[in-house]
Amino acid sequence: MNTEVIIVGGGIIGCAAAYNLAKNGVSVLVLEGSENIGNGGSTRNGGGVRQSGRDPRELPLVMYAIKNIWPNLSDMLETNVEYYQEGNLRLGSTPEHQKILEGLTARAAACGLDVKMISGDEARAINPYLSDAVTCASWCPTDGHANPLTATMGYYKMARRLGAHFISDEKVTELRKIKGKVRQVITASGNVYEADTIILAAGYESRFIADTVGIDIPMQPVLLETLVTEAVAPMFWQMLGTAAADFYGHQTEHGSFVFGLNSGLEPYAKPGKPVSSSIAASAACRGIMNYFPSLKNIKVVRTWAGWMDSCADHVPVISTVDEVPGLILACGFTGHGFGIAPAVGLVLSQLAMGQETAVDLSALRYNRFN
Amino acid sequence: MKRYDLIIAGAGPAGLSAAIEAAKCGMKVVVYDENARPGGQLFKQIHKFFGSKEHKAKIRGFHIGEELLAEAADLGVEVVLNSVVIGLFPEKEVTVKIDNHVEHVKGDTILIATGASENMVTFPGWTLPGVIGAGAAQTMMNLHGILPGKKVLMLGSGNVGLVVSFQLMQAGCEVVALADAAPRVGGYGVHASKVARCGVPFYLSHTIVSADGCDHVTGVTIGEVDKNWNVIPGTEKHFDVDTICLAVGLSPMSKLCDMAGCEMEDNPAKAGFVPKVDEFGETSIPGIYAAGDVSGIEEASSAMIEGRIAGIAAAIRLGYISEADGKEKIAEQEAALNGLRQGMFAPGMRGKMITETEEGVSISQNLLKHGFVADDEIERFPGITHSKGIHPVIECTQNIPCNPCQDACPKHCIKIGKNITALPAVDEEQECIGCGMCVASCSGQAIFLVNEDCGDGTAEITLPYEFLPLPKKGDKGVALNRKGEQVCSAEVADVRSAKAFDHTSLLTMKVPKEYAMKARFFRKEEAV
Amino acid sequence: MRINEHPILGTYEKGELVTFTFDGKELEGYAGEPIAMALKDAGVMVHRYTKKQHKPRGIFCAIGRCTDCVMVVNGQPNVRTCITPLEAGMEICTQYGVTAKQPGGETE
Amino acid sequence: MNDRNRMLAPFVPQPDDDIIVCRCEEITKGEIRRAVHDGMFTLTEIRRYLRTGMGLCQGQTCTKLVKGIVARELGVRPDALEPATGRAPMRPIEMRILAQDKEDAE
Repeated sequence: MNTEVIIVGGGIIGCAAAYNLAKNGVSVLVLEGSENIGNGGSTRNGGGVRQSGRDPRELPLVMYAIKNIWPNLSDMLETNVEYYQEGNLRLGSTPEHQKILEGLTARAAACGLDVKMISGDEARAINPYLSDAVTCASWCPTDGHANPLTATMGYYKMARRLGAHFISDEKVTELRKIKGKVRQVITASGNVYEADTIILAAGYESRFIADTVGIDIPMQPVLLETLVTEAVAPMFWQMLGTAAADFYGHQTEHGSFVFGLNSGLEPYAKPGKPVSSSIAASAACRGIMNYFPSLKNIKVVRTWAGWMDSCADHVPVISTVDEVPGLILACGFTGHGFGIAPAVGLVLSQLAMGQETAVDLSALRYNRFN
Repeated sequence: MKRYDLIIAGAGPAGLSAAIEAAKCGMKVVVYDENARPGGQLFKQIHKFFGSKEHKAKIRGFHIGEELLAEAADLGVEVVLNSVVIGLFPEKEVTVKIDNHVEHVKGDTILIATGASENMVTFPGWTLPGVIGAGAAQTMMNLHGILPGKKVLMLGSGNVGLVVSFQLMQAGCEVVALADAAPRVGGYGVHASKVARCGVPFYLSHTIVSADGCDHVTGVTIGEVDKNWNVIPGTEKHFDVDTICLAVGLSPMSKLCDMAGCEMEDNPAKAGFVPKVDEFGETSIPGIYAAGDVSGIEEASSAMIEGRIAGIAAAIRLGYISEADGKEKIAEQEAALNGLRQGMFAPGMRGKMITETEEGVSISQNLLKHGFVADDEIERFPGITHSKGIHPVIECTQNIPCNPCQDACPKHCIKIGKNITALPAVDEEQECIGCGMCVASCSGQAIFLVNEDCGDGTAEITLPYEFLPLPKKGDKGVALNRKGEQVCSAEVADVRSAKAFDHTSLLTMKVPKEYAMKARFFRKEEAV
Repeated sequence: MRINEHPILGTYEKGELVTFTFDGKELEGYAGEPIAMALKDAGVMVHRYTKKQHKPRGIFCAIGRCTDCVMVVNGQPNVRTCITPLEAGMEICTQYGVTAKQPGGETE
Repeated sequence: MNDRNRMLAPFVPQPDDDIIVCRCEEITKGEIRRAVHDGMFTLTEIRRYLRTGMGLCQGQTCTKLVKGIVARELGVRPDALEPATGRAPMRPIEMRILAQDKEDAE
């Protein structure tokens, strides 16, 4: 099979890139190693579309996405991605938290972001369900959240409709250079696919695939855990986070709450199939109830876990590779790939088409670790 | 963290049986169950079970549950009710919700015995209040004493549909019809017959077209289906009902196995998504076992034996019993299990069309199509004889693993032999004393005592009777035939109840003698 | 309707007779029995109306699995009435979507 | 390998497309069939796209029904489709209870 672009990895990054390429009439093939499209972090995250708290190097991507893509994404994908731009509250209850939040706020404001420190009372004015434990918060009114499941599947649906070819259960094991240019993609089932350009967006697996053409991206798998509750009547629409980073999340349009968890033990999870820990949800519930006592009777219906590709410096690699012409890397998203995915999909298509990218990607080059 | 030798999820027949065997070997065992009462579905089973003595045959399901529970308690098994196993994590860590907190416990071995959940079918109106699962009907009437409805249509002719139809009538509901899309009755013929003779019409090859009603069910329309399961226009029939009961099969409730990481398979022979287990019930994860319906839908009797085997296997694993002794015990259980897995309804026979019994007698086609054996078919079965005077008439026409009638007769009139699935035969050489033990012992209510000619132009028929109000001697009414049609007038000649009969009364009715082999049920009728 | 005497089970063990309210109406039931049973005895068929299509739902599985019978109990939505024991003085309300408020009145 | 662009029989509306299949989330048969034609070839994808089996009961009733519909639409046997992974908690559980998980909770 011969196409112009092969995308390795059918997560939201791969699907969004495929969508943008297909829309421009580029023939594209997406190879997904697992059975399901969007099987990794794409569908296992808290759904944040945040600018606040982001590393300045990836901030331009999310600002671009929030300004130009997220507001129209539901129409574009003919899928309700449940995007709500109702602000982000990052909560704190101790002087240490205040210090952390002030640092984050100062750095983001320096990048031109509309974010500020507010008092506990101001936070409670924005979200009346907050407890008195909250003494400080950072507030970014242009942040928001969306539904990672429908956004991922929506990109997939529209890319497919526009002619992008998808094959799942087709695990890529090797890339091969032909006459100095990466050209072939070889899979575990023995199939060989060829393309002019290959985008590697396979999460942590990307590390082993890139290795076959002599490239290493320093990242490691870290477990991500999430819980979701029953649906209740709408309470608030802000995205939430904490200075201690013990939980983050929001109430969805459906009425359920989605919270990302952090028990601190995630980096030590055993390799293999991602498995929820027996204590993370309980720990998160204590943290959530401390700030939101009125959620104490809400029922948790499901927890799930996934691997994220945690990069050495916590921002992704989105880059062409000088010494491997034809290869484009898109990995190491470190658990914050969702909010920037629409912009990443766009710039990846631009890289593949040899166009100037909508956002400057020089800080996300692959060779920054050298 | 608290640690047990064996943690069992589910205090049903499999879980309790495993607990008993493990505890007998000296293991420290805890059983968690989310219900307020232990026993799983056994506590809703008020009918007598099939099998032989070692399978607890002719004992009612809920009594079996009580016996298992008492035995487990005597052996020091900790049974924790109202406790929900919410997760099974690596290192055999279990999280359990108990009261208002969550406990973390570990087991050196784990048994998952979470049972099954009911399948459902869709049709217009299937979400209306009044459309319920057959299990829901059982829960309401047999656990809580609440009538599920006044007029009920049952969908499903498997054993659950048949047994629950009978239970609905025992509780005081009217079962207006029993429908099934399949062309043949799926459950035991004897269960079908006891429902049919009460006057419930069977509609095979029929499915529900719609449930009618605005806020709740007020009626149901069924229709005949063609080979492609499409309703044939013009065959629709309407019934005024307030309840539609769905009994369309069970699926293993195996989520916990899947979460634990056990290797799973979708196995139609086991009725769904089940963990792969070896002959001891051990899953792909060493030390994690599964037994009962969770590893493949079968009868409660089989679940109990599977549980015992898993319990013994866990004891071998942890060195509480030597491998040699344990294997010997397991071999005994396997023999008992093989006994149950025989006959026309054995797991391996699913979907097979059977035309003859093991004895070479043609199967009653009327039984499969209409739920009762036709008059011209009944004579060919070995349980039917025409001796002078009182004698048993055994209308047991399919090979099922059950033999209490053979043991019940003090005069050895009834012969099944070593092969537990053989059709019972009446030995005319032996004299029947009319004690009725066979009638009360038959879990299928398929045995009658008949005196075909009392000398005065009448015949006397003694039948099992499990309804209230219990008719009294001298009550006049009508006799119903196997189809449930009124065939003649009848008078109650005797009603016997005894502890040994276990709530099955023996009702003797007098009918004109030409109805001796036709009349099979009595209904008291108010004089018109 | 209750079964007073059952041919096999005899009579049923019940807790104390208590009163509770259903949508403000006072009803009686036995303490400890599932809320759904007391409601069924009182002839209540509809436990809730669904969120999208506003369709009625009631008891379906009766063992806490299907969650169709959920209602607002003492202010808490989504309570599985088929497995939640009845207590004296409970306030039980028909659930509309996920609240006890009927749609059409004030907006949610 | 599972080619997502293989030809399916064309989508033909059926008279019972408006029947509810997932009772909790009120997802209809027609929506499920449409989703298959939109590329959702696995039960997990259907779930993520439509929310089938993601309501309060977590798919206890509809899993088998959805499986049957998707299998028919794809022209495969139902047992060829993997069900969604079992996840804790097995039953809905209040945050305040889940939060009480210390060994000395009492």
